[in-house]
This record gives sequence, structure tokens and C-alpha cells, in this order.
Amino acid sequence: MDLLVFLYLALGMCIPGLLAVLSKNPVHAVLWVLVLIIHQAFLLYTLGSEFLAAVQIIVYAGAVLVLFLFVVYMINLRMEERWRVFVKRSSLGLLILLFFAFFFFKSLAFLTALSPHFKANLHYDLSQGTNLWWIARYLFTHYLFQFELIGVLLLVVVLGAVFLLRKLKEVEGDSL
Amino acid sequence: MIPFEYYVLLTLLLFCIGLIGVLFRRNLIILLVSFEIMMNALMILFASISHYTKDVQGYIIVFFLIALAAAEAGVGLTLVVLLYRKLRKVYADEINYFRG
Amino acid sequence: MEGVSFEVVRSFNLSVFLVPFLPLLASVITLIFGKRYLREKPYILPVSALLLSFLISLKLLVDVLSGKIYEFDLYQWMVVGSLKVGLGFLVDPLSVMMLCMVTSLSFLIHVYSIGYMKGDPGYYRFFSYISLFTFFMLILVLSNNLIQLYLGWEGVGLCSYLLIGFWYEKKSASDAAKKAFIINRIGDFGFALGIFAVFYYLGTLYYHEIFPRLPQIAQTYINIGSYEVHLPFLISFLLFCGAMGKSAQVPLHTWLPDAMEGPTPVSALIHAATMVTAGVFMVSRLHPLFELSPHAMAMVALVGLITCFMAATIAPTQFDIKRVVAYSTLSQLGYMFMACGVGAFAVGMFHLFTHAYFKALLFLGAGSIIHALHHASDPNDIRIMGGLKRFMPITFWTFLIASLSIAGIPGFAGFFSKDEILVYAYFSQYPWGKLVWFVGLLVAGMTAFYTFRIFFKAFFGEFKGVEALHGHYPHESPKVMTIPLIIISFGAIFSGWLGIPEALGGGAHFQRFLEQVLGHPKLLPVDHAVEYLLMVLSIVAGLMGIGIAYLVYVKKPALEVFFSYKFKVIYNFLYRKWYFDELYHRVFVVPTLWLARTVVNLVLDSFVIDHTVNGSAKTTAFSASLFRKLHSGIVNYYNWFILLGVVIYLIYIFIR
Amino acid sequence: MADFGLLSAILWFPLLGIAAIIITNRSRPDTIKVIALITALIDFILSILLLYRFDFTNANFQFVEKIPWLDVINSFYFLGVDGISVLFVPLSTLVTLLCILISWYSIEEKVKEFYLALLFTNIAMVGVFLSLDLLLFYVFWEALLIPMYLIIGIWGGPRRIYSTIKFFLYTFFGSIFMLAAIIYLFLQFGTFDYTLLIGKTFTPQVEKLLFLGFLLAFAVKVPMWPFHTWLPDAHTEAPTAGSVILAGILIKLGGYGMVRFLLPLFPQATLFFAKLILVLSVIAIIYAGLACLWQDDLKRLIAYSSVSHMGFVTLGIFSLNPIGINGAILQMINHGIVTGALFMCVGVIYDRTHSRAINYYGGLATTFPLYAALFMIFTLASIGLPGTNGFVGEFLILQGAFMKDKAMVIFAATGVIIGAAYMLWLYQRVFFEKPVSGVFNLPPLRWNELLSLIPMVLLIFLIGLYPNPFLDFMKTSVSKILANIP
Repeated sequence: MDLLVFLYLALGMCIPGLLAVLSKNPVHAVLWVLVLIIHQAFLLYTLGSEFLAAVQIIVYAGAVLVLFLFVVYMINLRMEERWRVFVKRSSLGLLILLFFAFFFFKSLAFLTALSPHFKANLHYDLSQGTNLWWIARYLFTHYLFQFELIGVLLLVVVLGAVFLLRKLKEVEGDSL
Repeated sequence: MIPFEYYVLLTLLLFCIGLIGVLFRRNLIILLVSFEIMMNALMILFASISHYTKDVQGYIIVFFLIALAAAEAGVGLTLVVLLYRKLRKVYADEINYFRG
Repeated sequence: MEGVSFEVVRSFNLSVFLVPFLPLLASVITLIFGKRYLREKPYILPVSALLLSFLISLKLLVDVLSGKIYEFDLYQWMVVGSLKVGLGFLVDPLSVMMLCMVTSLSFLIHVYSIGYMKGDPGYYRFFSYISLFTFFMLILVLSNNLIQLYLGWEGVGLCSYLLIGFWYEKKSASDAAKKAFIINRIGDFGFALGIFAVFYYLGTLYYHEIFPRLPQIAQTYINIGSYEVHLPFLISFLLFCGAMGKSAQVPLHTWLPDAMEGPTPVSALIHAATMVTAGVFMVSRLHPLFELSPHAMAMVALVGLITCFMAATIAPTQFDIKRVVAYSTLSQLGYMFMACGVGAFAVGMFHLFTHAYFKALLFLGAGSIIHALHHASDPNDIRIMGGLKRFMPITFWTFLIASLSIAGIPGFAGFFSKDEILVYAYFSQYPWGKLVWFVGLLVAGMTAFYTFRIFFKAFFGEFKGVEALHGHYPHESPKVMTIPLIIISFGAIFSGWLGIPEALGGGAHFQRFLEQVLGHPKLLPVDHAVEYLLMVLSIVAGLMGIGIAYLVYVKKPALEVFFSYKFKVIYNFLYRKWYFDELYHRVFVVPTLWLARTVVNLVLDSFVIDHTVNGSAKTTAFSASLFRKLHSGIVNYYNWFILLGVVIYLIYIFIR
Repeated sequence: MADFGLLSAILWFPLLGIAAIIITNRSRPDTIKVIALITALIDFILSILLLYRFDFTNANFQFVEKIPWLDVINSFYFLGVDGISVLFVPLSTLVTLLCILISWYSIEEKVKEFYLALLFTNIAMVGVFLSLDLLLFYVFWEALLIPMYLIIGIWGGPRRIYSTIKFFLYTFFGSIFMLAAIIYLFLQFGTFDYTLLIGKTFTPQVEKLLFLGFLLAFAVKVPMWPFHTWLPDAHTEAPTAGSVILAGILIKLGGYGMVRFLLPLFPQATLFFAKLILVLSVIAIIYAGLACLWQDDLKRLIAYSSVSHMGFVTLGIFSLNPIGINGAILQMINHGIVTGALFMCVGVIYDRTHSRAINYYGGLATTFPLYAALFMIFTLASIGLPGTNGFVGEFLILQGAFMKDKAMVIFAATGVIIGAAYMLWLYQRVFFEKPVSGVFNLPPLRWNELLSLIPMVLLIFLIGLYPNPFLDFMKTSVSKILANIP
């Protein structure tokens, strides 16, 4: 049963992923990624973290993708259907892709062989608290600094975006 | 119990799918979307390691990754909008302003 | 050599040498000087060379019957390291029988062609090619090693290519020629691999050295992937691929019906009597190898069985007279393989022998009809024939003999050989023997049916081709064509009498003669009562086939239309030849071309070195242009370079 | 040595012809042609003499000449032949001779320079095969580029500049690494002498690097996949003589270099990289074969088919057993003959119609029958029909490779099927069906064309039916080389 659920979720991620990457219309691409994200949220849930599943839905589906859609509509991008989808001269890229695929295939055995040797540094035990409780506990103690750093990063992004777009309005017409 | 390598395989597959977009798509928006897919692939890997080793670090990294992805999307989309305003182009291979 | 002891002559023998090389000489001279010096009579040299060859073959036959075997190398062909191959000859009962058959038929068909091809702009070319073909066929038959067999094998393929495409200005002809060659190449691909494997595991390519060494590999298994494969089976399979190509067995059979684009004498000689039977000959020649592996025998039997049945179902739906005969050839070849597959190699060869005569006769008869109708836009179409009995009496009688022979009517050649196959199959020790027998019996009936279908359609009823011939009426062919027909029809009756089975009071001399080389089939105890019963059954099947054909095509012609409408789906399925051509087109041709196109597109602008060279073509500084080109300004390319760095790093890690 | 001087005579004799051509007035092109022809003919006869006096039971170098050349760096003018190189010398001189013949009427501008360049090419080609001093080898190797560059660049087709630059950069790019490796060898052992370098040992790391250095030069020349893209361009734009030299000799240098240098000098690295090169060869065979299926240009198609055939050669060399290597050397000679002849054929038809597009033709068998017959023979030799030389080479190579690696052979042998497909398709499209308007009233074959094509036909059947004399030349030397490889 677990396996079936996993397989469904895996397919539910890979196929929309592929469709998103290959679709001509960016709106469709974003919507396919939405499907992917929702399945991934469920996958995270089956991996034991209901919190991350929720964050995934809220942040990705709720914020990031909406942002994407917003931009797509803003610059009105639906004309790509008349255009080429892929860049020219894709042979080198194809080689690289094939190499990676090959390398991953090779390293799969290596990774799984390694997995028994993983050591838990910050061990958690579900009998003492929920997953959320454990995450919160370490996030606000051990990783407090990094947590704050991420906050600052987000702030910088917001400021940067506003700054860039405002600044440019004034110098519009100049060459870059 | 689902074997660990299934998760690894899923990660690699998704990563490669993202890679296809990154390598070949011309549309900048879809380029960014592909980056998101690659990042999501990594999240699965971290979460599954966490799950299998009973270690909370992986979850925390996933949490950071989500935040990071949001930041990245923000910056990336800002730049796309910027480019569009300046050049009226969103196709990667048409924007060759920096050609040597 | 099993059983009887032969005296082996190992020194050069001129007469053996002359048999194949006379036609070669004639062919080369005709090709080079034919157009300028032999204008109207380019056939003189080939025909006389063939006659001489035939007479020498008869002499050799007498020699072999008196207990002599010739085996010698003409010269060393390739000698490298442990590989040693000569160009040599082996004349034993098996090859001398093929020799007589090939030379006699080839001679008669040469004579027939004098009339049939008269007036063709490529008259000299035709005779040159067809005697070149005879040369290669004789080389194939006389070979004493596998490489030389391969030489003859590809050589006959080449001549087949040239002759199918003889009227190369017709697109369909040149297409068919190309198709035949390439499909044969696919079979030969397996054949060549089989030869490599034989040399690798046995260290030799000479027959007389291969057979004693076979026990070395009898129990060898090798690993392919994770499977253990019985080595003799593997080698047999690879070699049999060649046989499937050349003898047009499923799945490589599609070229043979198309090969009917060639002139009719070619179809008779190459695509009925000689070349297509090379596969059977090869399997018989290498029978100790095939017998090592029951699976290989089963494969041979099964492939033969499928082909036999499939061709027999397609034949009644076709309207091109030559194609019908071609499918019947496929079916009869299936018979021969079925005989080989139950271990009755000698009987298979017997059927090969009789089949050569009656099938050649059938083809030449069809050719005679086509010759008479050659003013029509499609002279091969049986729908414009009818009532020809009146116009062409000789053709009618010879065609009747051939049809009776193929239908297995007692007294004619086909009866004896076909019946032998069924009996040996029934009594075979191999478990699939009964199945082979059953399908064989079924097909015997079908064969009679479709052969008499064209017979009745062509010779009975009213002549329907008056419009197609613009008011003319057909006429009997000239003597130079009818006399060979009459001679061959003797072959079609009496060639079977050489091997009348014991049960009918004969001595089965033919089989005994070949069994000296081919060994005795493994049989269950033969019960003569059952044997008679089997014979009666097969006669009944043949008669029933003829009867139904008579009913449908002479008595109640409406039935034909009725059946083709009633069973539309099946009819279409059969009419389109089980969709093999369409399948291959979709599965092999289209993807290959697609792949080729993709490759070319990749080639047009491949690799970073190429880009840099393009960019630097006009600049002097190579390195500067390299970096300049790298700065394409295109994000994707930057991505590639980033990832290329990763790739190089990973490779470095691996190598370290 | 009793035969002292024969090699030098073969090598430098064309200089006489060159001198004679230089002093001839350029307003007398026929005299120039005759001088070039006679020079090449005498050179060819000399090289036949070499074959005649060569002792093929002896595995060592024969006719050795060794004179100090650059004392400062211990380099010698060191010539010699053994079984591996001896057949290439007459092949080179023959190809030059036939090139002079086939260009008799087709080159009308700058006749003097053209024949000078051809004779220079001859010197450089022969020099590469004869020299046993690495520095001398390198000098001839690079010197060959110059006349080839000129031949393609001056007398070539419309896109010749692009092609020559590409050709030059590719081959030069490869040889630079070889030079580096040669210099390293000199610094390490203080000699350029090939015979002294055999049997030296290196650390595995160094050996691999040196191997790769040499390999790169040879791989570009062969050309191995993925270094092949210069070849179709160069062939397409080159004049007929240029194509014939490219196909006949130039790309053989790579294969020759592999047998001569890679195998004896770096046996360990050879074993290490053999698998890789086998894989690359198989890719070349199939990739180039597939590419042929979609070509619409006669010369380009034949150029790709050479890539495919040279894949067979490298497959044979790195099967590392006598059958494979003998087959590979023989196949190089075969390929020189067959592909050279095919290019000549294309040249013949190009001179008459000025089109290389396959679509332009059709029904030539009706209007140009003798030519069609010759082309048919070359086509059949190219697809390796038994009885022609192509079969002997391919058979030996595949048999040799089968003993090394069975899976590779299964893939490589599909190349034979593809080969039949594209060559027959080409033949069908050009020669069969109804004649198209452009191919009527073609002038018949001229004497010079017949003279250059007929020897090829004879050689095809001679090697195909009786390859033993040719194999005898190389056998002992090949076993000597293989003795080094563990």
C-alpha cells in the first residue's frame, strides 16, 4: 500500500514536471508545476513531516507560483506558440544531460550503499513530541542564527526587487 | 517500508527533468520554473534522509530551502520583469547583450 | 562421412573446377563484349557453357555414385594467424545432387530465356547476369568451408539484386531489388556472426574439421547477460538467420514476393529453384551442428511451419500470378525446413530436388502466359486471363502437370517428396513431429486449392483480356520456350520416382544416397498401416483442395465474391500479407530514418570545437575567438559551461 | 645494406620533377602535366621495386638509412620500412599518379602550382611512412598539411576557405599534443629514435598521458568520432584530386600511426584504453552510417562512409590480435582504393554536370552505362561483398574483434547492414529509374579517367580474391608488434 501511494506520488511529480518543462505556454507550465508541488506536499507528509507539507503548500502554491503567474500575465507571454521552444545547437547540452543521467544512474548504487552509514546528529524521537515540535526545537536553538539569516535574505529580496524596479523607472530610456 | 533508493531515484529523475528545462528552454520564466523543479527534487532527498535516519537536520534544511526558493523566485522574477521592460524580450537566446 | 566409406580425392581435379568456372567465363565475356560483338546472339556462350557444365556434373554424379569424393583447395584465400581459409571444392552426394539440379535447370532456363527475353535492350546483360548467378550458386554448393559458402551466398544475393532490378527504370523494380539485398543483408548479419562464433569456438572453418570438433562444444553453455545459452543453439540460431534471409522465412520473408518484379526466368531459376533453397542446403550441410541442440531443431521446424502456413493463407488472396506462385514457393520452402526440423534432412533435400522442377515449371508456364499477354498493361493479373486452354495447349498441359505435382497427386514428383516429409514428421522422435504433420497436411490441401485457383482462372472460362490486349488474342509461345517446358515437365513427373518410398515398393534410392552424408532421421518404429493411412489422408487433402477450387472458380464463380465479402476482415488481413510490410515500415524504416536525420542535424553544428572554429574562420587569433565565441551572451550556453565544469570535475574524480 | 639509398630515391625523386616544372614556362600546361605524370610514374615504379625487394620473412626494419641530421638534439635522418609501412609506400605513389591523371582536364587554372602541390604531397606522404625518427616523422606529418591546405583552398569549391581553416585547425590541434608528447619522450630518454624508444617503461600515469597525446593527433586524422566533423567539409570542398588524397592516404596516416607508435611504445596504456577506443569505433561506424542515410550530397555521403569504414579500421587495430590488426592494415589499403575510386567517380560526373546533389541525377545507368558498371563495382567493394577487397578487410577485422569483445562486434556488424542500405540507396537514386533531363548527352569516359579507374577495379578484385600476398608482407611485423603487448 505504501509503495502504491509512493508510486502514485512519484508519477504525479515526474509527469507534470516533464509537461511543465516541455510545455509551450508558460501559463500551462506554471499550472503543471502546481500539480507537482501538491503531490510533493503529500510526499513530504508521507515522509513524516506534516509541517513541511503545510509550508510547501502555503509558500509554494500560495506564494511563489502565484508570483510566477502574476509575472506571466503581466508581461503577457502567451505568444510563444509561434516560436521555437528550445535553444539552437542543443548538442552540447544534450551531451551534458546524457552525462548527468548516466552519472546519476551510476551513482544510485553508490548513494544507497552509503545510506546505512548515515549518522543522526540531531536525533528525534516521535514518542517524545511531534515532528513539528522537534523541528521547532532545533530551529530556534541550534539553527537560530541561520533562521535569522534567512529572514534577512527575504527582506533583502523584497527591498532589492522594489529598488530595482523603481530605480529603473527613473532612468528608463537610457541604454543599459 | 519503501526502500531508500526509490527516493533517490525519484530525486534524480526530477533533477534531470529540471535539467532539461534549464539546458534547453528559451523562455526565461520556464527556466526559473525548471530551477524550482530541481530544487524540489533536492528537498525530497533531504526529507527522505531525515526520515530514514531519524535526524531532524534534513527537515530543517528543507525548511530553509523553501525559504530560499521563495527568495530566488523573487529575485529571478524581478530580473525578468526588468529585462522585459528594457528589452521587450523574454527569450534567453535573444538576449545576447553581453555577447563578446 | 557416416556409414559407407568413400574414396576421398584430395588433388586438383579439372572437371570439378570447370563446372562453376565455365559459366563465369561465359558471363564475363558476354558482359564485356556482348553489346558490341554478339549483338543478336549473346546467348551462345552462356548456353553452351551451361550445357558443358551440366554434362560434367553428370560425369561427377557417376563418379560419386561409384564411391569417389572430391575435396581439395584451389588456393589459399586468407591466411592470418590461426585463421586459414582456402577457395576449394567439395563434391559429395549432397553437393553433386545440387550440382546436377542447378546446372540442368539453369541450362533449360537459359534456353527458355532466349525466347522470353528476345528484343529486350538488355539481352546480353541478362545472359551475363544469369550465368554469373549460376557461377555463384555452384560456388555456394561446392564450397568446402563456411567463408566460401558466404562468398557464394552473397554472390547469389548480388545477382538476385541485379536481376530483380533488371528493368531498373521501373521504380518498383529498383525498390524491390534494394529491399531484397538489404533484407538478405540482415540475415547475413546473423550468418556472419555465426561464422565468427564457429571460428572462435572451434578454431576452423572447414566442414571436415568442424564436424569432428563439434563434441567439444556439445555441452558448452555461455553467459549472455544473465542467461545461460547453449552454445550450439546460439551458433545454429545465428547461422539460421542467414537461412531465414536467403530462403525467405518469417520474419525475413517480405522480399520474395516483391522480387517478382524481375523477369520470369529469373523468378523461376533464382526465386524458386535454386537460390532460395540455399538456406535449406546450408542447414542440411551443417546438420550435425543443428542436431546438437533440440532447441535449434525446434526453431527450424517452427519457422518453417509458420512460413508454410502463412504463405498458404496469403496465396489465395493475391491476383498477380507470379506472386501467387511466389507465395507457394515460400510455403514449399517452409515444408523443407519442417523436414529439416524433424531431422529428416535427406527428405528435405528430396523435396528441394522435386520442388525445383515442378516450381520452375510452374513459373515458366506463368512466364509463357505473361509472354502471350505482354501487350496488356498488367500481364500478370489473373483477372484478365481465362480460357487460355484454347490458345496455348502446350502451356496448358505443362502447367497442369506442374499443378498436379505440387498438389501431391500420386504418380507425380511432388507426391512422393511431400508424402515422405509428412510420414517422417509423423514418425519423428521429436515431440513437435505431430504438429508438423498436421500443419503439413492442412497446407497440402491449401496448396492444391490455390494452385488450381490460378490454373482454373487462367485456362478455363472465357478469355477476359480482349480489351487489355486491344482486341488481339494470345498465342502459343515459340518453340524455344515450349521445348524447355516439355523437358522440365518430365522432371516434374519423374524426379520423384528416384525416391519412391519402401512402403510403395520403391527403394527410396535418392534418400539412401543422401543419407550417406546427412545421416538417418531419428524415427519411432514405423507402422506401415499407419503410413498408408497418412498417404491416403494427404491424397484426400490434395483432391479436396482441387475440388474446392473447381467448385469456387469453375462451377460457382459467385462463391468467390461471396466469401471475400463475408469474411472482409480476414480477407483484408490476408490480402495485405498479414501487414508485415506496414509493420516493418513503421518499426524499422521510419525510426532509422528519423535517427539518421537527427544525427545529421547534430552533425551540422556539433561540438564546441566546431563552434569555435566557425567563429574563428575570419579572425586570425584562434584563442581570442574561442573566448569570444564562448561569450555568446545566451544564458543557456552559460548554463552548459557551468555544468560542463561539473562534468569535467566528476570525470576527474572518476579517473583519479 | 645492399639496398642503401632506395628509400631516399623514392622519397626525393619527385624533387627532380618539381625542379623541372618550376623551370617550365607556365604557358605550356601540357608539358607540365607530362612531366608530373612521368615523375609520378617513375616514383611508382621505384616503389614497386621496393615491394619486390622487400623480404617479408624479416620482421625488422629494412633498407635502413641513418644519417645525423640535427646533431644538437640527437635527431637523425632515419628511414626504414617494415611490413606495416611497406604497402603504404606504393599506395601513396599510386594515388599521386592517379590524381595527376584524373585532374588532367579538370584543373585549368594555375596548372603549374597544382602539379607542384601534388608532387610535394607525394614527398610528404612517403616521408611520413618511411621516417623512423620521431622528429622527422613530425616534420613530414605537418609538412603534408601545407600542400593539402593549398589544394583545397585554391582549387576547391565555393566554401573552400571555411573548410580549409577547419581542416587545418582540427589537424593542427591534434598534432600539437603529439609534438608535446614527442618532446617529453626526448627530454626523458634523450633520443628521437623510434627503435630505441621501444621497450622503454614509464609510470602508468605518464604512459597514459603520452598515449593520449599521440592518440589525439591520430584520432583527428583517422578521423575517429567525435573528431570527424572536419572530414565531410574538407571532402565536399576539395577538388577531386584533393578528395582522393584525403581519402586514399591522409586519413590512413592516423591508422598507420596507431599501429606504428601507440601499440609498441605504450603497451600498457593501449590495453587500458583499448575498450574506450573500441566503443568510439563502434559509435563512429553506426553514427556515420546513419548520417549517410540522410545526405543529399554525393561527396558528403562518401565522406561519411569513410568515417564509418575507418571506424572498422580502429576497431581492428584495438582488437589487439593478429587477425584484427592484419585486417585493419589491409582495410586501410582497401579503403584507400575503394573510396579513392568513388571520389574519382564523383569527380568524373561532376566535371560533366557540375552538380554534386544526389537529387540532380537519376537514370544514369541508361545514359552512361560503362560508368554505371564501374560505379557498381566500387559500391559493391564499399559494402564489402565477398570477392571484393572490402570483404576481406571487414571480415578479418570483425573476426579479430569478435575474439576481443563479442558485444562490440554485434553493434559493429550492424554497420555493415547500414552500409549496404545507404550505398544501394545512393546507387538507386543516381543510376536507376527514368533518366532525368540533366544526364543526357554526357561525353563518354576519357582516356585519363579510364586509365585511373581501371587499375582500381583490378586491385579490388586482386585483393578480394587473393589477399594472401598482401597479408604476407605485414604478418611478421604485426606479430612482432603484438609480442610487446602482454
